[in-house]
Amino acid sequence: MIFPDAIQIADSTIRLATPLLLACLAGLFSERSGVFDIGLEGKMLVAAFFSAAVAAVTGSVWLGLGAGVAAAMAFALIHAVASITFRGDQLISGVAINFLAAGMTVLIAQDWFEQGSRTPALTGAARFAPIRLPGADALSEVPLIGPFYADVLSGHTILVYAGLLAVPATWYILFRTRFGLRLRAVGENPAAVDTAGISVARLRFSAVLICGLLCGLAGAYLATGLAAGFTKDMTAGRGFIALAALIFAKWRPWYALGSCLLFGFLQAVSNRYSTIDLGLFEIPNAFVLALPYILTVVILAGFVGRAVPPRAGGEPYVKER
Amino acid sequence: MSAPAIELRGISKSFGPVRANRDISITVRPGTIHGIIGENGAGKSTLMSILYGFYTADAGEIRIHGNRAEIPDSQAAIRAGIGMVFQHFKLVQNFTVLENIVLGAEGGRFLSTSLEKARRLLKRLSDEYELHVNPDARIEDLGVGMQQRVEILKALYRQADILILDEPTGVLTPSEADHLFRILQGLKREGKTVILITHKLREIMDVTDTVSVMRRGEMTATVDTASTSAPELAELMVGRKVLLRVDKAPARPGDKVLEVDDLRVVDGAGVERLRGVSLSVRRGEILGLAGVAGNGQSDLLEVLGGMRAGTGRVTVNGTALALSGSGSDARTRRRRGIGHVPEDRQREGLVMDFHAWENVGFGYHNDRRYARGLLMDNAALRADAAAKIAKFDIRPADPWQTARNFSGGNQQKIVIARELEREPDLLLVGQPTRGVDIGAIEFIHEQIVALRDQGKAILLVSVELDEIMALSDRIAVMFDGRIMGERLPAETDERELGLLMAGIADTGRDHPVGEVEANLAGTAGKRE
Amino acid sequence: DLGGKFDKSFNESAYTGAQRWVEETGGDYMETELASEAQREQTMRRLAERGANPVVVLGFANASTLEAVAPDYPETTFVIVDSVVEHPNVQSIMFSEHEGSYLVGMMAAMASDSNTVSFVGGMDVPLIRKFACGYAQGAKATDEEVEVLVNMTGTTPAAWNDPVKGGELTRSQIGQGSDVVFAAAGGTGVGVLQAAADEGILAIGVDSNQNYLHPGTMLTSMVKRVDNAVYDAFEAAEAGNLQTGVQVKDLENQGVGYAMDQFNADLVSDEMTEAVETAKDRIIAGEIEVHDYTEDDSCPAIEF
Amino acid sequence: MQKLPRWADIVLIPAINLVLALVVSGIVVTFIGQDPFAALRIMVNGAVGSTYGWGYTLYYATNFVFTGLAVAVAFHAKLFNIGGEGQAQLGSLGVALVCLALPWPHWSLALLAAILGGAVFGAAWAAIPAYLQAKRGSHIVITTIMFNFIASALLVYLLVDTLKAPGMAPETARFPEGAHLPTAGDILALVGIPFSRTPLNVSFVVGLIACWLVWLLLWRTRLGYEIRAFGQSEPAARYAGISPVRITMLAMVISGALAGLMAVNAVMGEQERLLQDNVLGAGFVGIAVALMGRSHPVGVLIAAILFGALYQGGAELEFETSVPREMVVVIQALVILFTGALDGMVRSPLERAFLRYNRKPVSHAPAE
Ligand SMILES: Nc1ncnc2c1ncn2[C@@H]1O[C@H](COP(=O)(O)OP(=O)(O)OP(=O)(O)O)[C@@H](O)[C@H]1O
Ligand SMILES: Nc1ncnc2c1ncn2[C@@H]1O[C@H](COP(=O)(O)OP(=O)(O)OP(=O)(O)O)[C@@H](O)[C@H]1O
Ligand SMILES: [Mg+2]
Ligand SMILES: [Mg+2]
Repeated sequence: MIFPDAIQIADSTIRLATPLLLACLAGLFSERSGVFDIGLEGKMLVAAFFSAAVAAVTGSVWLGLGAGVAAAMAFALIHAVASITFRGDQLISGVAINFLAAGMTVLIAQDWFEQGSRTPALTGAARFAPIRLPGADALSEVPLIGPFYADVLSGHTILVYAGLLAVPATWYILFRTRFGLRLRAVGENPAAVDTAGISVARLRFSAVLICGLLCGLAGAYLATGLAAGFTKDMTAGRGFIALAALIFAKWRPWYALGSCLLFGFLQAVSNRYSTIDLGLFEIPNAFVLALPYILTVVILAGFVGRAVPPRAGGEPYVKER
Repeated sequence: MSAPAIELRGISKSFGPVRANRDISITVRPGTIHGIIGENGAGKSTLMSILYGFYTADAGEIRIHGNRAEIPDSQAAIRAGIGMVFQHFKLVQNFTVLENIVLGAEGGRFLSTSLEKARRLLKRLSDEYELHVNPDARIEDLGVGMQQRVEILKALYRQADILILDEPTGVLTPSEADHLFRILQGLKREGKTVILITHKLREIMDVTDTVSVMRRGEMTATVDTASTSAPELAELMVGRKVLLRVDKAPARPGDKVLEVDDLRVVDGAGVERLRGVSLSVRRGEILGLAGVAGNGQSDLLEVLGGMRAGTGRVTVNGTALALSGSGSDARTRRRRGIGHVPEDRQREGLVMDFHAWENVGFGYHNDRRYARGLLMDNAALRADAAAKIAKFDIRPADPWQTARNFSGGNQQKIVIARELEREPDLLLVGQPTRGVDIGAIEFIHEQIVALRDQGKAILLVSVELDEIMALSDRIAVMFDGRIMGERLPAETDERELGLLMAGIADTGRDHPVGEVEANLAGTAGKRE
Repeated sequence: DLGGKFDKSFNESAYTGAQRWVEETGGDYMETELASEAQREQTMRRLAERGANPVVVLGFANASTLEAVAPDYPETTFVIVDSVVEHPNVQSIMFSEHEGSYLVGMMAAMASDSNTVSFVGGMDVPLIRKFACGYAQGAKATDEEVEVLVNMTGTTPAAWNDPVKGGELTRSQIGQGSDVVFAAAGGTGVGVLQAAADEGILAIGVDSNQNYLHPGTMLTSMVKRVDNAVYDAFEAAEAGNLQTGVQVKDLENQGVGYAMDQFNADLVSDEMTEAVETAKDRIIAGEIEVHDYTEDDSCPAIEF
Repeated sequence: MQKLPRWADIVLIPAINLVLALVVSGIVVTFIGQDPFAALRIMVNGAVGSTYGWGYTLYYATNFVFTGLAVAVAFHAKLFNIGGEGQAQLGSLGVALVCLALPWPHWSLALLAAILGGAVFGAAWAAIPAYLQAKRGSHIVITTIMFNFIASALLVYLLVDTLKAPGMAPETARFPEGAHLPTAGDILALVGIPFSRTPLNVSFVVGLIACWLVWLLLWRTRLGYEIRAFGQSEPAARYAGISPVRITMLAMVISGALAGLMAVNAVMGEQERLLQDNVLGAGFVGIAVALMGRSHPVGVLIAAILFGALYQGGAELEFETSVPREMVVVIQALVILFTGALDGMVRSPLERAFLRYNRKPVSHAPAE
């Protein structure tokens, strides 16, 4: 691969990895607290819609962001109530949330904007603008590092940097604070937390709400950072890929960064090359497009082995049968 | 006299249809060790969990040092100076000792400062009470004895003044238990109050000042230990006179049925659970396998029962068993005449949501007598179930009840009925009477002995030394995946078995306790 | 067709035509959007049974269904856009997209400084390859050396509706040197045009005139007058003289073309206009033969 | 001692859940400015108000019976098969290949062969995630979702490159005359009952038979016994010599085969050619159907008819009003949410109520 291509793919990788990363960290909080979440997709989708809709109406991307985050957190709350308060099946609740998001976004979009399932295109202050990092122009002449800094790292919207910063932040919260200790404990053995006098439900609710918040950022980035408006089903399976990345990352923040970059890279490659020539035969376009999905399966089957999820994950906490 | 440390008045608690505690009142004097005894399911743990705020009572009131206390959650109990070591430890397995101890009592938002403070305090505490543990060890790498110390340290770290221990000795060797009791005496000297739950009468007689007896959810009596006796307590516990011996004729061992040679098992985490076990069982003989839980007995039963793979050589009636790959499954084992009463009936022995009649065929559902062409002959299975229910006096006598709806003892009877009725050449039995009341224990013991007298070979695993001593014709002791030694019941005693269980093979000498503990600390034994 | 009524492109164009007819004549029409493949038949039958006449169905994907449905409603006239259904009561409207695409391909090649132009398609189907093939031929005809990058968004109907991916594909093409991009991708195209505007390269819209979307970066639009076709069909039906059989809308009868308006006037040089107009005349005259991909599923200018 | 009487568990609770879901849906309809009662009337009328409505309702229901049974069988083995969509896609391929392979002399022969084709292809597509779960521990929920995407790519690839009929659309040629299934209209006309022209066809009968066979499988065969035991407790299954690998594989293969059979109805019975999306999300609806039907074949049948009505009514609603089709998706989501995830919200108060009424003194274990 020649150098400009590499730079270009790296740049695209970061853009595509960001929604995955935010969603993956969202899942990390929730699942570390023992609440499995296959509803990442749905939460991203509502966030994408509400951020685009409010940004379109008010002309302010920040108001849009707020609305998107609020919507994702509202959906997170449904999941929390179903799976924590009423001890429902977490997988089923997640599936329901995905459907609910898919239906509601279109319904409301049609009701508000009457443009099919679309919001009006966002322009100007209703979108996140790229940020040129300081010194990018000066450095761009330096060989190797220069283009990397100027073209790959610099020039993304603020949410990309927020996503990258969320990694160390998550690590710090999880492993260096009281809240993190309790959060990890409640995902491993809720009874231990309960007998220590801490409310299991409160902890899990906060974890699930943090998950909603991060999903909100991910969805808003899709609609107001990457694209300029909402379209039906625009998350296109990213929530599920994020989930696979989370498993691949063994529920650890830094690994999550690595695995999301990998998946972003796969998507970038599949965008960049419409067919891939392997010498012996050529991978046809349909399969290059499906490459991220195929590799997800390969990675889950081949490299992760039996990733050990948080021990109490998926099980509602019941102390009195 | 000062106000009672604890006073419970009229406590009641139901779990759905089960009334675990009924109108219980009890008074505990400060600075004493107060014992609570009762059969399994009598409601002891429930009562203590209410005191600790883990459950909330349906009715009743709690007074601490004379003041009425509301204990809606464990935080309130901790504030009131109560600490509890649960029967099933509440530790986070992949956290370090230190992390477990500070959990919920961190004292600050950021961990590093809390952990440092805790480390210093922990050192002081462990020196003071001889509770030495490595603060940076992970719980999953510690033996159960060590885990229990962590639980005690947790309570002391929270400055508990009343300490509740729920069946602390069930998983300890006799010498570990002795060490625990010395610690409790130390706490008592400091003026702390201790509530000790156990169903071992000897422990009650040795260490408590007063004792309360529970039966079927009710408090039957509270007496000064000095003024009572073990038989009297036993009678209070079960409500009638109990036979503490099993009547059995001397064994007449025949040919070897089971021969195990150099059996090894490695678990999923790569830890070697069996490190070269060799033993044999003859027909007409019960071999009892003693040991502290987690030393490999369970793994041995699982390999022999076809539930997990191992390496080595095992023969039954002279022909070798496949230990891994095809033909090593439980179904093939059954065809080879091996019956298996598993250690955990609810997890393994029964499908809890199946009807009793479905469970009666569990594991034998491929039998030709339950088949009708391609389909299963449910009618035949139901008829068989009805017969077994009658013969083993399983109550309620309703084959349509789901297994979940039988009491523990009756669930066990279903399993026993199923496995014993097949008249297997070799019967593997794990913890046959765990959680079963004394009446049912007698019945189950009789059935096992009767099977032996038919000339079958029986391998019995139990953590209850009393049960091993009473039933076995030969006793082998396991420690850390190995057989430490074999003894005849008549030629040994609990003290010697206890040393073997602690990993001390040379029982001729008296060992300083410190060395025993050093050994135990290395045990990878776990408790679920 | 799948892709939604407001895709700013194909479907929206038809809708505009219908609306224009309503406004001008005060007539009324029924419309419905398809959610999935399998509803095609149900919907067509319902419209026919409700007495709608004519029933206009949009998109090649309906052809096979219409073949089955049309015989059952001899009294109703059907109009299908983008496909041929041979039946006495069906009018089939075909557009010569390859010709229009050829022209915008020429413009792209002339406007390009980097000698690289690109194409983003929606779902990878023959119709879209027809667009791409015409575009590539036009570009190559202008300059043999021009490189034409082609990407399809996907292989499912979702590919008509994925602006995020459209934008990403465009950026990827820009990375490879492209400075003019032609989007024939339904709703996905919105993302393509947006990315082009963001990155400051030229873009070409499709079906409807999309020049107004991003004034200053929209080189032109390859228009396909679906609106006219729908309008004509409604009007002819009203007058009772709707012709059945195949109608080809091409450069000659202005069924396809390129859009010029105030939004792109500054971007298109006279030289360009001249070259394109000449080519247009020669195509109409049959002097230039633009190859139609769907004729033999192959393209002389590019490989798929 | 049962906490709830059986009828409450299988009738009362699902009914309450359903009502709750409909009430919330009504609120949504009101919210987007429509009259919920008018909407309900249109939907009910459209779904069951005419033979036309019934035909479509039962046609959709047939799809959902298959996908619902597929999810239900997997549920019994505690496997959450979200891959019904992809398995049905592959089933379509199998059905299409069979139908196009020969100039079938009679539909009955073609039907039998197509059943085989659909089942085998669907089963094969489920077998891979099953194998990965059983042997490699890859989470089946994620792999089956990925396989949905991959199935769609595979089908498009074939339709664009290999199987495409001449013409613009990525679809195969129409199936030969001999592979056309008789519709309800055709059959009922023989006995003189008029029935609207709808795609309801003999596959409905195949669906009913499938219900019966699944019931037989689960409660009358050794395999069913093993599947249920494994689903209840894996350690118990191992204790009884039931191989987790074998049951995981078999349960998923059966599940995939059932999902694949959906194509007999949709592809052979209705579309009569292979399209790129034949499944219409029925794979996902199957989840809701299995949940509502408590994973019992009879329950699945009833729930499938309910969802069929919902679909047909929804189509009608979209036609008559400006409520978009996605309303159906919302209702479906709410049904899943209330019957599946928020079940406890209804159940525990009910249990407490029943307990209060039945509070006889509890004999605390049988006496000695
Ligand atoms: N969380 C729970 N939910 C439902 N029932 C429970 C629960 N905990 C205990 N029970 C029931 O309450 C009764 C009393 O149980 P408890 O654990 O208090 O007994 P125990 O005296 O501690 O017995 P053991 O000696 O076995 O520990 C039993 O019938 C038990 O089945
Ligand atoms: N989880 C449960 N669900 C429903 N009913 C239960 C449950 N647990 C216990 N029961 C009912 O409560 C009664 C008491 O059960 P428990 O296990 O406490 O009996 P027990 O006194 O310990 O008897 P045993 O000595 O035979 O174990 C049983 O008869 C059983 O029907
Ligand atoms: Mg207890
Ligand atoms: Mg009991």
